Amino acid sequence: SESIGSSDAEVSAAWVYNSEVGDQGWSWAHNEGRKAVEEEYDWLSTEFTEAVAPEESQQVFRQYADSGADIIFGCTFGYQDPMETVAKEYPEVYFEHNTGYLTLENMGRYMGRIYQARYLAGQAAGMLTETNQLGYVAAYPIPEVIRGINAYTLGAASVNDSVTTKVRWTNSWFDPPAESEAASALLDENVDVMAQHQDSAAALTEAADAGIWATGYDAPMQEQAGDNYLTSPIWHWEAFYGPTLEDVRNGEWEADAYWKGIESGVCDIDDWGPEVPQEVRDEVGSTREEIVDGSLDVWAGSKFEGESDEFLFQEMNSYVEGVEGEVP
Amino acid sequence: MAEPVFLEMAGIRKEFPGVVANDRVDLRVERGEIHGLLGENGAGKSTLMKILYGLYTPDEGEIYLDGDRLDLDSPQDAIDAGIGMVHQHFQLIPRLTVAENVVLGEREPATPFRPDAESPIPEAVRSNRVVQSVAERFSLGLDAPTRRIQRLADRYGFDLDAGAKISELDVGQRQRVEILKALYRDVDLLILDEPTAVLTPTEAERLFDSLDRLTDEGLSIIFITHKLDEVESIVDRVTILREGKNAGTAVVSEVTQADLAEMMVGREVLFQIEKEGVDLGEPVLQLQNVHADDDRGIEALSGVDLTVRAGEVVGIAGVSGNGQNELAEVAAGIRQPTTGSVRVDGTDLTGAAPRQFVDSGVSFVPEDRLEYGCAADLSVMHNATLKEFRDQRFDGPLGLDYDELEAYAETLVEEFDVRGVEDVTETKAGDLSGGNLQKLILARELDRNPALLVANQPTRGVDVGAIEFIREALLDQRMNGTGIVLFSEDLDEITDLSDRILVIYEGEFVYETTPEEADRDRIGLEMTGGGRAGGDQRPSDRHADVTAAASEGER
Amino acid sequence: MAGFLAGLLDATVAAATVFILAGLGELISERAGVLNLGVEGMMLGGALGGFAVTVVTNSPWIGLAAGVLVGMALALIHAFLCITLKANQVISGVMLTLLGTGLTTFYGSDWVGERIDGFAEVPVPLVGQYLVEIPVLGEALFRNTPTDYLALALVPLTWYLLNRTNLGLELISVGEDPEMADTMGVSVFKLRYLAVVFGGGFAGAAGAHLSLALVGNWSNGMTAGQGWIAVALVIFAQWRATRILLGAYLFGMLSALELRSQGLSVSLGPDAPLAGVLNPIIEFLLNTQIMSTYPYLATILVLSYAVIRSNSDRLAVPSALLEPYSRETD
Amino acid sequence: MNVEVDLTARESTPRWLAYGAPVFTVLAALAVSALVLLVVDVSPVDAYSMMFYQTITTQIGAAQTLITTVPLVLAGLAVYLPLKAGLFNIGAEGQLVIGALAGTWVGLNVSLPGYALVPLMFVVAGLAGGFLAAIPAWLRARYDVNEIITSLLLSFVALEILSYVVRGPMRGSSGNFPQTAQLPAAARIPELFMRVHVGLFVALLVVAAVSLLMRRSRLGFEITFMGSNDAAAVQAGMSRIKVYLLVFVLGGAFAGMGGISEIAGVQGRLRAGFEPGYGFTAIPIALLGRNSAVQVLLASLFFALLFTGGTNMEIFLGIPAALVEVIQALIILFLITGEFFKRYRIDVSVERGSVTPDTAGGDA
Ligand SMILES: Nc1ncnc2c1ncn2[C@@H]1O[C@H](COP(=O)(O)OP(=O)(O)OP(=O)(O)O)[C@@H](O)[C@H]1O
Ligand SMILES: Nc1ncnc2c1ncn2[C@@H]1O[C@H](COP(=O)(O)OP(=O)(O)OP(=O)(O)O)[C@@H](O)[C@H]1O
Ligand SMILES: [Mg+2]
Ligand SMILES: [Mg+2]
Repeated sequence: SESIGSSDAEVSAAWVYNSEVGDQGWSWAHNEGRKAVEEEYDWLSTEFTEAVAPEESQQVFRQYADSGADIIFGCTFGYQDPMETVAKEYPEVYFEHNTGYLTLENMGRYMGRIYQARYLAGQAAGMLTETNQLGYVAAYPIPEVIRGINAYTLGAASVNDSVTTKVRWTNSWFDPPAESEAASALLDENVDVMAQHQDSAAALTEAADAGIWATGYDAPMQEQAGDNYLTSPIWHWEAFYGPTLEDVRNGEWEADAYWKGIESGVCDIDDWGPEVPQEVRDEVGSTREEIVDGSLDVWAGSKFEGESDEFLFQEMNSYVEGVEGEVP
Repeated sequence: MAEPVFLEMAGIRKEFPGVVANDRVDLRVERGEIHGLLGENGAGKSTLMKILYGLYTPDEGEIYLDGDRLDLDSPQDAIDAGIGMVHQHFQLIPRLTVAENVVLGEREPATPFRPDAESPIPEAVRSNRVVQSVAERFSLGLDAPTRRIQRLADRYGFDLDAGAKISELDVGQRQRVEILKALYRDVDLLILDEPTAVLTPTEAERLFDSLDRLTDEGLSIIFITHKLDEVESIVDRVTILREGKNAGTAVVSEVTQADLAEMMVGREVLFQIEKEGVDLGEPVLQLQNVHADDDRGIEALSGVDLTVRAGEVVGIAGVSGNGQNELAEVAAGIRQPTTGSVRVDGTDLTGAAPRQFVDSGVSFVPEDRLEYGCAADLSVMHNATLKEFRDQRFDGPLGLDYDELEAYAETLVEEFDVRGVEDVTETKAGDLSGGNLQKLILARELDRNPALLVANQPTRGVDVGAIEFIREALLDQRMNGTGIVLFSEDLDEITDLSDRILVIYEGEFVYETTPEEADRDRIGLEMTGGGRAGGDQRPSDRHADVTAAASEGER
Repeated sequence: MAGFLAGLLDATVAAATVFILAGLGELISERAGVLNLGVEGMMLGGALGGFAVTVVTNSPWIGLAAGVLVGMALALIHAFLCITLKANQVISGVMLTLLGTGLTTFYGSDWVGERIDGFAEVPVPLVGQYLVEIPVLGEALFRNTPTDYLALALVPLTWYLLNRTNLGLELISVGEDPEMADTMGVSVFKLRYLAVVFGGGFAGAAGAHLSLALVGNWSNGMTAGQGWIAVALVIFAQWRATRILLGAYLFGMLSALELRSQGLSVSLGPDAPLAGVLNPIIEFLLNTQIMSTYPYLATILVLSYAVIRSNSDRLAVPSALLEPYSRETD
Repeated sequence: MNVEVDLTARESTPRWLAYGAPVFTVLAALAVSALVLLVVDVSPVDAYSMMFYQTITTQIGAAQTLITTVPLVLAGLAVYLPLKAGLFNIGAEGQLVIGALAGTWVGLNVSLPGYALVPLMFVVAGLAGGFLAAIPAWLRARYDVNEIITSLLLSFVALEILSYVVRGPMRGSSGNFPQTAQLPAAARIPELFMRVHVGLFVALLVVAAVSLLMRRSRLGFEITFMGSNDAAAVQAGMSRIKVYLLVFVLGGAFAGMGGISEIAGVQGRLRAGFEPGYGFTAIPIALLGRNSAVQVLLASLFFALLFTGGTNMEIFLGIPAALVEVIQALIILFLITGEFFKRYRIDVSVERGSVTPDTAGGDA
């Protein structure tokens, strides 16, 4: 790491995750991204620590910064303050914080517009639903999750104007029994496509077991849903990590607010489930092209049309038309 | 060789850390007799019986029943050998019914599985060992046992409902359940450890009737008691334990109660205490018409009037369990009387917190040193200063001056000759021997020069040298003007130390005398309720002049 | 509304099973005088053990058995520490939870994302398929997973064991007064071991139900605090098997309501008297987090009420709970 | 032939055993954990050297250990003090959280200069923790309701309340996230050195105060006596209600202060899911250090090292967090068996057949 900026520079990068990487959720997706870049670049060495609660993350950031990491990625919102603290202590080390809203000289932030993938999944759901009732098992009523619900509903509405999204909040990123229970509550309300936004596949499994279409999140979850798998909005964080690390190596890294979408490859929808009809694949596929080439803005025509990125990112706090109820 | 005795315990020795509870004790019990077991508290009676019941393993000695050597590893072995025991403290589960308490451990299967019952299950299946053992564990038959319990109860005149919960029964009934537990197991030998301690005389009479019937049927009974009149009326032969040793066996009809008392409590007095006269001062304790309940909520004091003056020692004599503890606790302020008033040093302290008694100069030497008297796992210093640590002289720069406390504890240890204390801050109170612990407690209670000292069995379990010391200390304190209430089961102690003697029986004073006039036989008789005609009659006027009541009873 | 009710009841039955199983296990252990605060850890052990074995054998029944065994093995640690070594039951239990969480997280990461055919909901044999049609109650009562039925069956069985067998009588006596039990020839140690270990088996079964029937996959820490509710439940039930059932349904319904009440808007109309004052209160009381406190608060209230009424007969707290026993060594 | 294991209660614990037991048990636990480490292919020598030696000998590790010690020792005292009076407070976690909550509220809503605001936050946090702790204490002292259960259950209630408050009434910060606003500078606890904040000072002060209370005050005398034998204490004029309430309320207050010192000294704001577990670790800390407040401090340092070193093992040796948790649990489980070996002597003897010579018949 001595010779950053030169062509033979070695880069050492560290990742800090809030949960075990084996969980097939958020941390899993980041770790896949880490593995991909580790594989790709021979000048890169990577390290990670999992299951780090925000309360103890300062120690971890500090230890990495102190032991010579060039860049540290903190992969959960709760790390924002601890990372800010440590970033100020180590101005020569680069920090990247995931999902936050804060930037410093040496601390950037990054997120993906996965709501675009949600829109696509919603479109598929809108085409497939027969009851016109879509279920959505959500974690916390925060902008990130609400964006997903809204985009999903707009996607569905784009092909089906009588569709309603019903949301259940588990108030936890991770509580499998509650997620199952939330899914089954939605099943009782006659939904026939299920979406979820948590770190476990419990809601997906519950829905697939009940024989309705299910979408997962974060990771390809075809295995857990079998024939009832629709698709999942998934992450390809290497699309962010790769260029960022190259910037670091080239001495061109700058703290910025990365918020790109499907066009950058950082997020997308997963491969279709085996039973998804061709017409759905085609229709959603062409919508995807429109998003990629920029001709379609997910929010166009909705109450959020024309809102700033800042608003979309951290202030969105209400539903679009088509979502039942109100944000709690 | 003659026919072997029914039960023989030979050379039984049992040592607990620090105590030899049984020291080569021999005990022989004939078939069909009621054999009394007498001895002071701590003499080793219960220990000997717990060994016989398989609860304790003896260090030495053997047990023979009907000539066969018994090897008792657990109560189950004793039960199998035909031995039953009724413990000093009830061993009953209040939440369960009589029948459940009785059959516990017997594994009575449900009726269809009983060999003797009508049952749809074929005999071959029923008698199968596997079936039997499953049925014994996974079913519970209470019908047949209940009938049997009811039959037993009726036969011995017990008024009991086998389906009732223990918590609904009174003390006498619970006692009978304890006996039923043994009878149900077809015992040949029944141990009763102080069964009458909690019974009213009427209840005791009924128990005795039942016991007679049992012995008529060939049962042997070992009967532990402190009440000599009971020994006289129902026991055939009696063995006396003293300090863990067998002090002799006697045929009851050949000895008098006085002889027995002599054998049991009549420890030779080694020295005559010089008691000087003092002028009595103002009353330091005045109890008026005090009634109080015991821990179970049963009335233990039934109207007690007591006045103690400064410089006066009032000795309370009585057989344990007649309200002494409750009286001592009321006087010391840790038990609230249900009615009546308590004045200390002229101040009405009825219903006051214990703290006010302490502050008013009341000192207390409780009967159970370990339970109430000290904190066994704290240092001698903590225990020595328990009553005085609030005193201003221990004010230090940062609150309590522990150096001063330590110095004070050391003087107490020195002055009262408490042995076995290496370092007052290191040695734990619980590590002291009984006598030294008692000296420590006494030191703590006396050194503060109290207005009133309530001393409950201050010399129990204390060696002879220490007894002398303690008695002298009490008399010294009397010279300092402290009023003393002295409870003791040792009559010599009472007569040697007291200015006035009161005999308590069933929560009332029944006799008052002075050491000069005291007739020991008379006191002994009054203590066991023998001073009254009929034994179980209570004076109709509970607050009558005690002397009158007593002399009336003398007829 | 009928649909809402039917769903609520069905969900209640499903959620209650965890509480029933873990609660009965804790009940058995406590009635023998041993408090086991390691329920959460034993449940996690049961959930992972059950899941892993199901993945391997493809049989949820063998998985269930494995879950039970894992729960028992963990409970054995507690039994050894608390009964033989007379260690503090509170700390041992809390640490057992920590140990169970750590071990299952460590060994569990290999099993995340595996898929099984766990226990599916099946109608009650013979009549079930018709009775399921009964409005509101049908689904809740007559179409459930085998573990739901098992839990239901275990309630009367446990009741029977405790109240109508010699073993139960001895077990209760050991929790009430070990000294007395000992004098009656009952082996205190053996029974306490039995009770703690079997109690652990129940907790293991509760965990296995979670991973095999309720959720259908394994994730680290998936019990999410339900073990603690089971501990509370035993107190709530005042140490009685039948009330465990009642309490489990109550707590189960509360947890089902937490999610299902989101679909309802419970509030007074704007014209109703005091709507301005009452609506925020209603909203507060129906808040998910606030609702999560109800089982705990209810338990504290019930416990206090029973103790204050001080009817020790009514309050069946085993008299010797938390007390180690030794015959003459003490 | 049969092997007989004979347990005898010791009359007194030899001194070497009293002091040696914790050391031996920790060593035994580490030996067992070594097996666990071998499972993940980590040399136990490396692991323990990282966990202990390399953690305290580096500045970051040493500082972090001190930082973690602060809430641990405060929570530890919250369990220690009731334990001294014979009571079990296993609700320190809840008291800590509720203290953090109340203190944060003050920090966000009261505008005062730092020298007044921070102390006020500590006081209010202490009051909140004390209040929560008073409930089980009062129920126990007044009605004999078991304090173990009630204090534990109230912890869970406190955690839910926190979760509610940071999403509802106290939600702050830019954006719509489940956390409070950042504490203003005046509400932050100043740093002493190396990010170790003044909270350490407060903790040491509390240790000193508790030490004085227990060693130098009459109340301490009463607490000690009540804890050893409450019947004797009452006999000597002490009040059970007073002592029970006092130890619980003080203990809860310490835990509450531990909570706010963590928020205002380290975290900077209160977030959903703030559930550091210090309150549960406090139970074994208090058990280990039950002889004095200073020992509680030492035990807290040991556990802080265990946590900091544990995290370092994760960072530098890649040992999974879960294993570190297992090792910690093992150490504590072994520690509680130490009591047994202190109290009982174990004799194992091997005997053949019957031991008693034949003396049939006796001398009758
Ligand atoms: N389990 C035990 N451990 C230690 N010492 C004991 C134990 N049981 C009894 N002792 C001691 O052994 C001695 C004899 O006690 P034991 O119970 O046999 O007396 P006792 O004659 O039944 O007295 P009491 O009339 O008070 O019932 C006493 O000094 C007692 O303190
Ligand atoms: N572990 C012990 N250490 C010292 N003394 C004890 C111990 N256990 C009991 N004692 C004392 O021994 C005496 C008798 O105690 P024990 O428990 O044997 O009851 P007991 O009165 O003999 O009852 P029971 O006749 O029902 O067996 C009491 O004075 C008691 O305080
Ligand atoms: Mg006795
Ligand atoms: Mg159902």
